[in-house]
Amino acid sequence: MNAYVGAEKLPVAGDPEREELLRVDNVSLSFGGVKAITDISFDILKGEIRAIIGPNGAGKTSMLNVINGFYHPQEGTITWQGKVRRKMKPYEAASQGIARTFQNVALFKGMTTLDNIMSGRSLKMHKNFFWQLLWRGPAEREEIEHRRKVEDIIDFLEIQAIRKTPVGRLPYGLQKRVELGRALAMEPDLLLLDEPMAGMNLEEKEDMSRFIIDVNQEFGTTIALIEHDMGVVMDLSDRVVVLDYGKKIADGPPEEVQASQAVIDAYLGVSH
Amino acid sequence: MFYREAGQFKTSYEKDQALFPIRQDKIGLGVILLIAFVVIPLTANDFFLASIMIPFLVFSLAAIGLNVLTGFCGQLSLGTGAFMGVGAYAAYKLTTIFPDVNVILLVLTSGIFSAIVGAIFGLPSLRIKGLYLAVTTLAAQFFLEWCFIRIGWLYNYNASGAIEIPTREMLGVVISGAEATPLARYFVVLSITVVIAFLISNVLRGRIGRSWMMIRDMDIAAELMGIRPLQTKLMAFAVSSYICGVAGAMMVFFWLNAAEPSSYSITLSFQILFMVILGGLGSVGGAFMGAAFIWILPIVLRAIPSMLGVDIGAETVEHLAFMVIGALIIFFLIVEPHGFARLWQIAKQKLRVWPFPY
Amino acid sequence: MSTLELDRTDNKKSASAAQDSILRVNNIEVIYDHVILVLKGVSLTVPRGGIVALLGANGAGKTTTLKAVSNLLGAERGEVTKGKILFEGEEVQALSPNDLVRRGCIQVMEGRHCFGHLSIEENLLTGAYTRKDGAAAVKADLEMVYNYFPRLRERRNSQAGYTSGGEQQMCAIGRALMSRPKMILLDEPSMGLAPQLVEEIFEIVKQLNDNEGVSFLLAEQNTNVALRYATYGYILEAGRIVLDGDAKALRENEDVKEFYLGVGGEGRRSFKNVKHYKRRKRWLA
Amino acid sequence: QDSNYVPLLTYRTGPFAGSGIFIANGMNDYLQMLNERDGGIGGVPIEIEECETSYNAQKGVECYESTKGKGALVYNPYSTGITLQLIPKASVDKIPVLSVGYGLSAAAIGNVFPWVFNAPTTYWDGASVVVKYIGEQEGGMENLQGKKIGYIFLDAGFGREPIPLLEQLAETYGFELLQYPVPVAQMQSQSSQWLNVRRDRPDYMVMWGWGAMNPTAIKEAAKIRFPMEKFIGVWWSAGEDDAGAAGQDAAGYKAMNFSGVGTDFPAIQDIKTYLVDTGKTQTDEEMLGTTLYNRGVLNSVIIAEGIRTAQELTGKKVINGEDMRMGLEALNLTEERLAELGLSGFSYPIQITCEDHAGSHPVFIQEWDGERFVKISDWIEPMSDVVRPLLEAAAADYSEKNAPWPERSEACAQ
Amino acid sequence: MLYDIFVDPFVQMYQMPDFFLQVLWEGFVAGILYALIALGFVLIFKASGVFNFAQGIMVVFAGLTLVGLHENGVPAFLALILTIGVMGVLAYGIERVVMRPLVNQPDIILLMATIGLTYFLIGFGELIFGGEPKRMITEELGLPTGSTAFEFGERGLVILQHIDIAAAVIAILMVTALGIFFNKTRIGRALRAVADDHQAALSVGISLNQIWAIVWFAAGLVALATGIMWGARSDVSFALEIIAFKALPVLILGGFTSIPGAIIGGLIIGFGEKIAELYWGGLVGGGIESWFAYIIALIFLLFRPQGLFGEKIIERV
Ligand SMILES: Nc1ncnc2c1ncn2[C@@H]1O[C@H](COP(=O)(O)OP(=O)(O)OP(=O)(O)O)[C@@H](O)[C@H]1O
Ligand SMILES: Nc1ncnc2c1ncn2[C@@H]1O[C@H](COP(=O)(O)OP(=O)(O)OP(=O)(O)O)[C@@H](O)[C@H]1O
Ligand SMILES: [Mg+2]
Ligand SMILES: [Mg+2]
Repeated sequence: MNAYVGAEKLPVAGDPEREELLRVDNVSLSFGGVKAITDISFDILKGEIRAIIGPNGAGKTSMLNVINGFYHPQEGTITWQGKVRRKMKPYEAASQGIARTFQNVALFKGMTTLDNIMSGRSLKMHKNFFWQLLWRGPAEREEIEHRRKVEDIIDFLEIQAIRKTPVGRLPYGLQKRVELGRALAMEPDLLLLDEPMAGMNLEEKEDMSRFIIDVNQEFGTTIALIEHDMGVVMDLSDRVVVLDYGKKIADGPPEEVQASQAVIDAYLGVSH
Repeated sequence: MFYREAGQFKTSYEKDQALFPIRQDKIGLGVILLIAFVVIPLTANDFFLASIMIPFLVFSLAAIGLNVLTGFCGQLSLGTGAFMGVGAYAAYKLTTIFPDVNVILLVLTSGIFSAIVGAIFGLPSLRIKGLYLAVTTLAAQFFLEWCFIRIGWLYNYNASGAIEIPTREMLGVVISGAEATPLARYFVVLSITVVIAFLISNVLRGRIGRSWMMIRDMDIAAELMGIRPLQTKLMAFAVSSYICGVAGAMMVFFWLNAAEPSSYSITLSFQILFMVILGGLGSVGGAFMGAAFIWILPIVLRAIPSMLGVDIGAETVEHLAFMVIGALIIFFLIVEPHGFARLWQIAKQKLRVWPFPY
Repeated sequence: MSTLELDRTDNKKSASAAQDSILRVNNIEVIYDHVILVLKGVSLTVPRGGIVALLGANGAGKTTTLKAVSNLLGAERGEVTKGKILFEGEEVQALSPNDLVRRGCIQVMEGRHCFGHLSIEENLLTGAYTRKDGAAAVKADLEMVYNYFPRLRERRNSQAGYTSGGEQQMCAIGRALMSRPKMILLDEPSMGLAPQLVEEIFEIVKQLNDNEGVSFLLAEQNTNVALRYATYGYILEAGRIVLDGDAKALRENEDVKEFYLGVGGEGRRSFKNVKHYKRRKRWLA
Repeated sequence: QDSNYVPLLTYRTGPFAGSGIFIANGMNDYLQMLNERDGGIGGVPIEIEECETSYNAQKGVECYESTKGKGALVYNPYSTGITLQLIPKASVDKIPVLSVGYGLSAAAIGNVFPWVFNAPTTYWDGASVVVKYIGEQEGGMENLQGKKIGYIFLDAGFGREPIPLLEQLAETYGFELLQYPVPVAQMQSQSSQWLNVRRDRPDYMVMWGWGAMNPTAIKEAAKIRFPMEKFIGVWWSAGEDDAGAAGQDAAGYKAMNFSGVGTDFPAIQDIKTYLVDTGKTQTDEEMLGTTLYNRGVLNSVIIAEGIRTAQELTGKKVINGEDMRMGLEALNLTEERLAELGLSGFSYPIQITCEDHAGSHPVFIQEWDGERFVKISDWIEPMSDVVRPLLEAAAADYSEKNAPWPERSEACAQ
Repeated sequence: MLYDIFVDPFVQMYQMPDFFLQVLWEGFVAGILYALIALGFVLIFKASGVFNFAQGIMVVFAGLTLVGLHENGVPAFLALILTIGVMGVLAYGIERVVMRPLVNQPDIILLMATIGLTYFLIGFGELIFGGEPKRMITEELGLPTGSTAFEFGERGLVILQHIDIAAAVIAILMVTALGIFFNKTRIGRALRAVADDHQAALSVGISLNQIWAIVWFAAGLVALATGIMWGARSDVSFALEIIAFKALPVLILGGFTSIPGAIIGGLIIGFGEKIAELYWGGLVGGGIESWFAYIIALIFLLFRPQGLFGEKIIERV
């Protein structure tokens, strides 16, 4: 399993030159009696791909929900771009530059692929209701300007053919891809990906990996990635946090994590 | 063979984003407008204009209004009738306060009042969702109906409790009141409906329309993408109520001539909801199809027995009409839950691949 | 159908074993919404006691095939317009989904589909809805499922809607096991599961297959594992079966290696190094 | 082609069907009987067409629009709501609206409402009769001083119509008027209203109810043990089914009426012979002679006599709406004429004039004895001296609010 | 003004305790009757996620069938049994023609279908039974009709109608029975599963057809009981259908899925609206009953969006 070819890593981990984008300090979250997250701290540096892994129900998705304001932790703080963040509404996270995809695809089912991705640009469009009524003129110009950007994303993700298809009818894998497109359209600083490759076959995972790497390298987008395919995690990520039962059991570069006995016991199982 | 889109390439995003990007559709729309503005006025009799076309257009507009809220923003409302009533009563009050102002202007202004009322009743939508919200919109329905009865000021303390429409002219033609000819009223209603339908289609294909659909399809995801749910929903309530309000005002000014609170009852709300759903949620064209079906079908059904020369009582016809309408509603829902608009699309798709089955 | 020598012989073999097939899908065609043609003549056979894998890219029609078998297409406005599906010699299209479950054919649907408002335990118990063999037997099976998935035992009283994706996936699989089926249609069982659990699931499949003779038809993206446990495989592309054969033979097949297993000439490729987007080679283009 | 066309707007469905069916049958049967027996009126058959409105204003207008083009002579909307819609249209389309004992009270002023007729009497007249009757019971109008009269009404145009008059009378005679509105949606659950009645302990209750409201109210009154003999309904709350729902408990309940009860009239017997016995009608025998059925008959009598008068005045056999209006305006249904029609005593003589479109106004009181209604009073004249000026003021107010209201083309002759 | 709102009503309650008791009783009875209609809604919603708009008309239909049969000479009890049969046939028909083809469709479509069904039943019912109101055969069915008056003090009087007491008893029995049936049996769990996800329920072998037929039949029985009780108070006529709207606030208050919720919601609404109408309604011209219930429900909902006992709406990504 360690026969990866060309898995050289950029030496980012702990690189002091990299700025810290987000830091989670001693966060705990529980629902009634269920402790989803217990006292977790880690950071995400600008420009890195940070993987979050762990067994099922470890609290990974909950962690993303905490980061973008959907859940409010009972304890702990979140520092975003150097500022400690107060309790906030989910829509504020979006305007601060956090975008995400969802574990259970959360596309807008009644809309076409194009509209779904356009919807990612909502925050960037400003023409008011009266311009929209008229359409001709500023509203149309704005729409076209953003449409261009969206078409770039569509080209990038190679989903031209399904541009006008309502997403509800797309197969699962393509839906995941559209969802990525929608998040990309937000031009986020931090992109949270929750199992982007679940339900894909190898070839599709390869495509998806490529997209993720490109986004990271070309646009410099920081990425937090949850994924169960260890191959992907090992190859793509710069650093990995491992959660188990809501607690952090390891944090570090992929090789290190992979070698950790705690991780093997809790997550990878014997065969890895 | 008849319906070929192939070969029509869209060379710019403008063209691709046009309301009717395909040539056949453009021609179709032109033909429909030609029929509406020229052919019908030239050929139709008063009954057709006054009892079929005018109500049909009024209902279409109301259905568009409700469609904005329910079809596009996903907030099910059963209070449409009352919001239409607010428009009607507001327009009536405005005509008594400003007797010299053009009624069309007043009708268009009256929508603002129902927009405000609609937005107020939209407030709970932040917390209450789905069918629960639908039932709470009934609160609006019954409360407003009660206001129309209890607040005498709204109907100028008429002993009858009803509002009656004064005669008003525009450009020397009487357009409201009993003396207005059906033709004049038809033109007014048609113009308002077409203009509003056009404007709202613009909104629906742009940023705002999209934000409504986002809320409809998955409100949590929409919120996580930066849509402010309350603001967006309230806007949908306001815009929808505006359109409904205008439709309600047109209903009394250019169709019924007089209205009682019961004209804006829950029955009306349901009627409009039917139109929206059978026409197709989230489709402006569907609103017209739905309105045509729900308004015209019963009239046709009632006419059938006498046309066939069968002698059955008026009430038996009515009962049968009820049964047939109920059955047809179920039938169409089964055939295509997405309404006539989708049926129409499927038909087009079949035409496109014709003569192959798929 | 296929161009491979190997497969032809295999086809013959399976044809001779046809009498002992638990499921036969015969040249079916499926249309959604009256206009969208998705399956264009798919045939496959699951021998009694076999584990058959259905592989293919996104949108190839795997889920559609499984739903056709369990007769759930109606709820999606899809229909089988041609061909026949026989489960134990009975035509599926004439049976209702619950008849099928009663006869021992159950599906684990793609995308979990747990009952959100029911607790995990209640979810599992709904799986035993059709059973008539008494509360004790059901209870024993419940224990069995909890032993397979200890995580579920911990969350037994939580509403399924609030549990994590993987927990829901376990719940969906466990629910199907609760019906004591003769045949399970598994749609992407490994989706969203942690690596050691993926192995575990397939171990369970194998165990049930060995010990109780349960047959499996599984649609799975994780080709690697699927072909390791399956006895036979079909590859579906754009609604057609393009390749089929013994699992072992498929594992050796160069194309399969290249596109589904990711073990090209020089061993395991890194995801990082996929420099250019690869165009999927289609057998039928 | 040679026929006089009379559309009938009826409702045999909807929440008010319970009352509407009786009316519809009565109206239909008398006209049809004339066709069967006399071959119509003046030798020309009447073409009758029913249009179902379900008591719904929209459908009512639709019925109007769809029938007016066929040469309709007169409209009977049987709904105050629909009447109000038709009033402005009538003068434009030149078709009279006949609202027999309902609709807009002010329409009695023929000078302002040349196209609207509400013979034989108006709600305001009726309300004044109730007060007068109560006064008589109390031994003189002066004894009304300090009394409490409760008014329970259907909260719609119909029920609210008499309120201005009642308020005026309350002021004049010093009684207290307590109002109990019943919303349409609450017609069948009136317990709150009647609890309020129980608390307020009014001396008399007056009811303006219709449809399902009536039986419910009478039952509720019985339930709170309101003395039935002090409970008086308008003529639309005078149906046998209304009181019958409470059976013996309703004994003593009173209602106003202006049309005969029973089948002891030759014309009604003719309906039986020509229609009921031959199965040419939907009416079954028990319905004949009931209050509301007979009301429908009276309605048709007015229509028929209007047509006959018009034929005489114009010399035409087939008349139009304008002729019909002339006919109605000159209608004089004397006692002799009623006798000729086989309806002696069926109604008080009705004379409509140009100024007074409500004809002559007296009504009588009938009482439910537990099984049927019995007439217990003579014809009681309304307080025309109070009512008429109020009607005139209301008519003036109406025309002002609806300015420009079309003037009558030719002023009343007298 | 302030005195009228905040003091006077309570003074009145204190001064006329008998009347207050009577108001409470009327509120109780009204609540029970609303709850009966709501119960029918709950049954179907619980079992399919369908908001059955036709429940109101089913009440009328059941009542009319019963009375209609009796009018045609069928003895009361036989008529009752036949009516139960008719409701069974109706349930089967609805399952077959409406529900089965619409499996797995969005809520609103199913809601619409039940409104379509309402139209159909109105037309059908009127065609067969005619539109005129009919008297409920209360005595023939052996239901008590009289009333008991408790007189105390000089003018103190509280009157209890026997039929209302019967209604309360029947309602409570029915709720208990249904509660046990749906919560303690295997079917109960299956029902909740169906309401969550039609397709998944099919996939685990729950027979939607059978379940729906059972539930619609149960709702039909509830409708029959409701029809008898309402009919005894007023008449059986199509105007009764409007009353079904009164059940909706009860429903949202109690929660769409809770059988006890229907009863408790019904009582809250019943008491609330009677007290409000009688002690405060006069201040704004009366008739507030038509919307007051909705306002109560709305206020409750703002605090608990799923109603008092409804299942929590799951929000998770
Ligand atoms: N309800 C539906 N309506 C219309 N088209 C559909 C529907 N469901 C699936 N399709 C179409 O059918 C095709 C096959 O879909 P299916 O879900 O069977 O693929 P799959 O092989 O299971 O893919 P995946 O691996 O992504 O799950 C896809 O192209 C999809 O767009
Ligand atoms: N809103 C909630 N209410 C109650 N429990 C919750 C809620 N959200 C999460 N949990 C619980 O918290 C735990 C962590 O859930 P989470 O979804 O974060 O897991 P995960 O790490 O993403 O797992 P998976 O890999 O299976 O997706 C689970 O046991 C889940 O049941
Ligand atoms: Mg997760
Ligand atoms: Mg699939």
